Amino acid sequence: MSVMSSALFLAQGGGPLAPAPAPEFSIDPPALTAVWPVLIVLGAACVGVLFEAFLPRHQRWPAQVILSLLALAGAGVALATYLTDAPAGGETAIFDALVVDRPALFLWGTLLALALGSVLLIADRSVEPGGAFVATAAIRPGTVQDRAQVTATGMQTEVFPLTLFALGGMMIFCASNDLLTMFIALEVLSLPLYLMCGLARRRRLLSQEAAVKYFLLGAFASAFFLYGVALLYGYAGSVRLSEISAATAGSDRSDTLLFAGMGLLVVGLLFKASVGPFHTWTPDVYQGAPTPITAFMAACTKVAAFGGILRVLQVAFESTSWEWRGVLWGVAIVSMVIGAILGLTQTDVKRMIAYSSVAHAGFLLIGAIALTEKGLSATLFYLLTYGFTTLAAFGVVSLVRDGSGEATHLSQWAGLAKRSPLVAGVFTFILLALAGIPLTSGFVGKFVVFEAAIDDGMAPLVVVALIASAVAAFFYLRVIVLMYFSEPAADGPTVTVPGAFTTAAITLGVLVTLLLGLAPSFALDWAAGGVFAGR
Amino acid sequence: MTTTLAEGVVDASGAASAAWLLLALPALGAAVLLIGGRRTDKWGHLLGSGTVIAAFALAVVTFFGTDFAQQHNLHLWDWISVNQLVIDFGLRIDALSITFVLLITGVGSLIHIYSIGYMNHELRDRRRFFAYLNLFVSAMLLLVLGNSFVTLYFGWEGVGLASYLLIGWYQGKDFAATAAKKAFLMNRVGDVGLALAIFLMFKNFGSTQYTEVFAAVGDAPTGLIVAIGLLLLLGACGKSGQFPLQAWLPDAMAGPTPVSALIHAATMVTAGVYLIARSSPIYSLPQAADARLVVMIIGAVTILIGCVIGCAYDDFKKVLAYSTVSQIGYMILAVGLGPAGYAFGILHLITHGFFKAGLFLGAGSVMHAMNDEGDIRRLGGLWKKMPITFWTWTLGYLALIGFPFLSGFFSKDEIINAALGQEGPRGWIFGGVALLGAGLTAFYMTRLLILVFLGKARWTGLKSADGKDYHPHESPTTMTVPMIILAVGSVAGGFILSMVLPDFLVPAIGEVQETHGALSHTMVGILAVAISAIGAGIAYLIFGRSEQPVERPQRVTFAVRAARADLFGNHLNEALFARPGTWLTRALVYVDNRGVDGLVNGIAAGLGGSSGRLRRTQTGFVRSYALSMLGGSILVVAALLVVRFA
Amino acid sequence: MTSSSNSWLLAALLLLPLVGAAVVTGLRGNDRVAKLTALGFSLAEFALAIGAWIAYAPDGARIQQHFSFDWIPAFGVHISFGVDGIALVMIAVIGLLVPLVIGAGWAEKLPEGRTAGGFFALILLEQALTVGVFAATDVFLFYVLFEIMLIPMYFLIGSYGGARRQYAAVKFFLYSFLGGLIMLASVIALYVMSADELGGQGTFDWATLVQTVSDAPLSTQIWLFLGFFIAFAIKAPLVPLHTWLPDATAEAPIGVAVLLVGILDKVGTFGFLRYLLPLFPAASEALTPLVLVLAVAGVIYGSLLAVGQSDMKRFVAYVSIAHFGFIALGIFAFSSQAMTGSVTYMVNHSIATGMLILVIGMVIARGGSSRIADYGGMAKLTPLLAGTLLIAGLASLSLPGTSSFISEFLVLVGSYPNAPVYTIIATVGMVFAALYVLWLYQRIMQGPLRGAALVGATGGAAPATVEGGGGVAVATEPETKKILDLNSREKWVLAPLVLLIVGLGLYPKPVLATVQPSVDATMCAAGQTDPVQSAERQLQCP
Amino acid sequence: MTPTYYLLLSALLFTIGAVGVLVRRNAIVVFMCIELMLNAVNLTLVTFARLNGDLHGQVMGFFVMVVAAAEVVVGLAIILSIFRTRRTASVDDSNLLKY
Repeated sequence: MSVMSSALFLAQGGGPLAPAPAPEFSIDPPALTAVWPVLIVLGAACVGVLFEAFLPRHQRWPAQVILSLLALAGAGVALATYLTDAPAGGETAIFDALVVDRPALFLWGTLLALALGSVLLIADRSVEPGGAFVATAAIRPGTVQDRAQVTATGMQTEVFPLTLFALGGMMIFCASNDLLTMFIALEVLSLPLYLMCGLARRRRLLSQEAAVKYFLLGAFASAFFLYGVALLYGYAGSVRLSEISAATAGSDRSDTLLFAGMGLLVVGLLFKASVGPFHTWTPDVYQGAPTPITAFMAACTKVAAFGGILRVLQVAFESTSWEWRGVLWGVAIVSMVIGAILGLTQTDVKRMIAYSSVAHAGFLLIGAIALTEKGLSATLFYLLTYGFTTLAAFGVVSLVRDGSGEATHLSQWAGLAKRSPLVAGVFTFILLALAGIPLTSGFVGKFVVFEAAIDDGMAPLVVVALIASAVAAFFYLRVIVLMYFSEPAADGPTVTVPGAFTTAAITLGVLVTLLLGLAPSFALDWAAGGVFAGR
Repeated sequence: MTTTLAEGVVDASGAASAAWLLLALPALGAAVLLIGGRRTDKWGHLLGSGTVIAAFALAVVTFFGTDFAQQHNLHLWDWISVNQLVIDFGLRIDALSITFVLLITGVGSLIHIYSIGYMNHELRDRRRFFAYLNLFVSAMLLLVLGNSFVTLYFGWEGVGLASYLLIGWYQGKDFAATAAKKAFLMNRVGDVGLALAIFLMFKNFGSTQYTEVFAAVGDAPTGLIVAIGLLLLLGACGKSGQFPLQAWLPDAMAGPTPVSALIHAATMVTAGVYLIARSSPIYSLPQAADARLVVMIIGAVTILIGCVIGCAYDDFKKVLAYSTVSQIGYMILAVGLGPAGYAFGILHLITHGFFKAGLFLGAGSVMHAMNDEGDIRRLGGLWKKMPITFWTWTLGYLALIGFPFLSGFFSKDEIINAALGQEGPRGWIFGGVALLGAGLTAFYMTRLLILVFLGKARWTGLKSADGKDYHPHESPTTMTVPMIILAVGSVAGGFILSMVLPDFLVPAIGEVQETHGALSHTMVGILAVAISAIGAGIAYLIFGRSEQPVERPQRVTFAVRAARADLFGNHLNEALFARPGTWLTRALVYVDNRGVDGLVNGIAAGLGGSSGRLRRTQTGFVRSYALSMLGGSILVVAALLVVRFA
Repeated sequence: MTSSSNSWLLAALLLLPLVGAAVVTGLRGNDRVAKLTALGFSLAEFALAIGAWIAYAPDGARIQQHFSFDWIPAFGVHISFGVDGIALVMIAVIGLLVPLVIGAGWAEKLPEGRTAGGFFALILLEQALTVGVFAATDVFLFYVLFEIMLIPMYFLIGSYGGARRQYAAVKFFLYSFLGGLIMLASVIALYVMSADELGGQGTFDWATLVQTVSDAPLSTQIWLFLGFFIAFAIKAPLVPLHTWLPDATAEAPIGVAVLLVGILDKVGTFGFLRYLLPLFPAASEALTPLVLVLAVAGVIYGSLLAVGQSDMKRFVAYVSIAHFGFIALGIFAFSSQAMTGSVTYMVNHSIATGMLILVIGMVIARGGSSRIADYGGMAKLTPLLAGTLLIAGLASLSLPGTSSFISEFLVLVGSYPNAPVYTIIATVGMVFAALYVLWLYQRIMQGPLRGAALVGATGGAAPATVEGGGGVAVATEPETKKILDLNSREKWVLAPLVLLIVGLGLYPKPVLATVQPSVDATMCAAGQTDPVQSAERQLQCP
Repeated sequence: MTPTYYLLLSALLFTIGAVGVLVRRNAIVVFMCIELMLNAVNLTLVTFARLNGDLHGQVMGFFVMVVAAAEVVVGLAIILSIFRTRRTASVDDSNLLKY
């Protein structure tokens, strides 16, 4: 037993334990220009917590909104300023924990813009009086207080700093230079999300259930991720991505460590990216969470998770791609098929978009495993397009309401075009973009990803993806059919005229979707600005 | 781009260069009448007749003003031109075509005039009738005047259309509509043959113009020539109602009688004969011997079929129709004989055009007088009521059965003689069939004469289908004059034409090859007349001496029943094509809905079904989600390790 | 931005219907004004199309009136339009049909809550997109328009169609979309190959692609060919990928059915000519038997099913399927005659079948039913309508003297030398064509007056009088519904079509001369020569 | 005494934790199982640190502990809110969201 397991883990070198050398310990003044955007976001989050502590209740909402928007704008400005003279090959920052290279900057920019849209949705108080969030999270659902809070105007304004914390975690996540940072970032982005999922003003049972499920499964996945990190540490002697990469070229440890570690690590990442078969939480959580949070999760978490996947695969594991690529082919196929097929019979708009996101995760994974510059830039571009489209989609979903809140059951959407042609038109456009119809960003995104994949010799996978797209197109069409070709139900939902915030968020999403469909060149150029440092 | 002309073909000049007017006049008439609509009701019939008469006049002028020792080519415009394929819209004016032109416009004029009277109780629609007739004349002229197989095909289908429109004239009646459709369809079957022949010509000779094809066929292989010959024959069978495509022609009698006279007796149905005569450079080739034999067989079989069925029918026009079938059989037999028979085929075609048109017009006159009654058992004794009709009809009858020195005598006689002149047993077989046919023809025609015009008037006391009494009367002048003219032609035409026509046609279809059978020409003549006399005599013995019942006798021999049932031809068509076709169509509709589309919908349903089942795996239990994650992780890790270490 | 002479014409052709669509959308409030505006725009578009035809020099460059500017430089994508003879005649046909469709849809009863403005705006939008599809000279742009043009059509069927419109619209969309996506794989692969070939930056420019990728190895070509072929075969449609068409045609409003069958479907066969043959010459030749089998199967299968249909609109769909078999046969028989025949077939089919659908629409407008069994003996009431139905039918069965004859004859005569067996089978299809046309005509127009659509409920199909011995029991006289013959608007819609059917049947040269140089060029690009040719009358390669 | 035993032990602990997540109904226990998994990883990390002869693994262990603590805070809050609503902490009772 011992011999065998020893062979299993330490095949190439089970020598006596070496004494640990004294680590070098010196602190250089950290180079912070590159990471100002992250610092601004996290700093603002901390300030937001202080606001909660010290501001009177009625001032919190305006203060938090202004703070969040300022933080995002400031981070954007910092990012833009840094971009003008950023080194082409990227640089590391904060004791080499972060690496700020072109893909990271692109992802940050994407995250900030998507977060801006999400914050606008979160801040909206016109669609649901008082906002989509519970007045006091501690109130038990179904009680008198709960019924009272439904009509109250106050909301749990901690949502704003939580959002900023999650955003900061996401930014760190996709710029991590080592796996430990990545793990910490993963938790920083996840923990606020767990909480925010449970904060819906209406249907609180569902909301809390979503939170519990997301939390338990997220923690479960974190454990896998972490175990993967540990095994890789054992394999490479380091958790730095570049050193793992170097170790794959010539480590004396067993490859079992490498592949088991990698597998567990990737599972953790795929979970966050809601790639099938690790997607099971997605529909439940998307459906249960408050819609602005769902938008935030669907857009930003996807970006961050794929940012991490791209970095890990391209930087750490490129040289072993022959061994793992086939496995991820399979995962991509499973994800596309699950997303496309299960989406067909969904009756809830949010669940349907959740399955759509599972299918899209499969498409993204195709780009991510094309380990070329094209694959990288294509996946980055796809993330940009998908984020904005899905943001707008959930924005629109939040508008269609009846007496008990959002009317997310598809049957309630029948004949919507008659009640509100504009909303139906916008949603149709978004659905067409999700389906990948030309002249929308969704098409260009698919096109560049598939182009990269074919260029990298993955034509069969692309064909599967195309067929899955066709199948998935059915459930988008089904909604269009309902909205346009069906007679409206007598007691159907009304479409709320949104206030400035939601309007701005939806407009942002739709405009970007249209712009990237018509004239994608500039964004394609940004996405192709450079490769990961350390490749 | 024009096509090159062969030897003996010159560009048309003089009167021949105006030949396009021949087509254009009736076409214009048709166009004016169809587009003008009700506005032309008052004078439509006059315009319709006028254009055809003008065309006839022009044909006469052309006939006398042109040197028919040569063939004249009139290029009108480039029709279809794609690289190697160059098809003129052009006419060929030569002895053969001008002969047909004279027949078509001549008989056509008479029948137009006749129709003015015949259609006078359908004033509202009369101009449309004339439009269709004009359309027919125009198409028929294109058929015979076209200078390529494609222009011929144009006219060929054009007359098919006119025939369809006119057979289906009484479109409120289902049987008329069905008969029209049947005619068009069976013609189309023949047209497929013609079309395929054209494709073969283009493939092998690079052209479809007569001049180029005929210049190139000389050294073509036997297989090719036989194939072309048989395919052309298929076309001819369709148009001319030859076996096995004869069934449509009797049904076509559903149309008004002038139509039957013009289209289904005198002109259109003889187009098959024209086609084979026109293609004589192909059929005359030694390689084409087998094809000619098949032509002869078809002709001979058709003669017998037509005669046998003709003996059993009680419908005036249908008897005449089967008579037409069998007479065209003679013509086909004649042209199948090759150079020995082309000219006699044409000769019989012309004389037949006269007397059969006359017979039909007579039939029309009778039916016009008898409330459209066509059942000969309900007629009888009409000779007193309609003397002109009776006498003109009788002259036509005599001409048809080959009464000495009337037109049928000359033409049919020549065919029988040429058939007997074939080598060996062929001569006896085909000659014998032709002789037998002559006897049968005399039999059924005599039966017709007796039942319709002679004997007792069986119609007194009966009522017609629309519940009226019969008041037979002689027809108006517009109807009798054409009948008289045609009767004169039937009497005199044969003698004159047999003198001049064969020589006249030489530049177009070549010298007549003399044949010398076992019997001398005179002997053949006597024999034929004798057999006809026997046939007529038998008919008199059976029908002339006893009273015929008004109701059709049902207790008859199998032979009669078979003949009444078209020798089961329709049953055969029904069993072989119509019913299996219906089944096939129904089966295919089922297959398309349930099979092909079912597969498509099945895939969709399958996806939907699997979706419905798979979503049940999303149980809502967090622990089962965790299980699926764990399972997925184990699979991923295991797969990675397997790939690495396997 | 580059352009050749007269490119403004093409640009105007593309933009005018778009502007029209926008204007008409704005005028939705007033149906009458919207209709007139739409008609005006469509007529102007037609005039422009005629102008473009006049400006086109058949013997000039392959692609004329060309203009191009960058769209997505990263992928070498251009917005690049130009016409050759084939595209030009199709654009002209679109220009012809749209005013007629608008005229025919003038009195269309739209579903409740839909405006004529919206309807016509969508039609104009569809027109702009289809013009773009035919004129695109960039493969990416072609693909984009190929997919985009589904969307207005989807709404036209889904919003304005019959009872099962939802099903039909979704089926139409998914079928075409699936085909398009499969084509996308090939489009991308073309780009990747061109990038390899050209060293780095690939291209989507059609002409450049033809030069760079057409010598790819056969196995590669076959895969790429299939990608394009499936998309085009669905669009065309070839059996067995046809089942969307009967549903779509049956459910679409009449005018939309005309556009669907007359124009949209032609994109498939146009794609055969423009993309399959020049880009994949070796695969085209290798897979010819496959295509020919499908083509001929389509001819026979479509014809037989047309015979078996009980619904007029589905009938037209199956007729079209048979006709598309002929077109495909002509294209893949590889002779300039057959190919020219196929191109003219595309034109003439649009005219003839377009007319057939319009006339059937007029029948349905009167009887209120598309079931054939609801009619009978209608010619008695509406002789002119019957006449036009017959003319349209005769054109569908390719009677000589109609324009369709020219094309069908060319297809068959040209296909025979290379594909005799297929041609013979297809020629037999001529008989079936006669059967389905005449039988339809007989059932609707001929025989005694009958059918629920024409005769009132009192008498029904029962005979008017029942003879019973001496006493005649008179059943209630069946009340013939008030059914009028063609009105002047309908005459104006049909007259140009009749004129063209006969005119082009007698003098097809304008069309033949326009398309033939482009066909010759396609033959040459496909590496084919005519099977029948002589020194002085042969295919001229540029 | 080789590090292999530590690794096997940690793998065993991790597995026990994972199985616990699958089989236990009480949310708190499920959560504790996840904590067990994290701590199993910690053991692995420390073992490898020992094996590699550096401190990285041990430092990482501290990080993990901190993170786990944070997770506990959030997790217990969520579970508590559920418990207050439903009077039960059984995860199987939370299945309104499904299919």
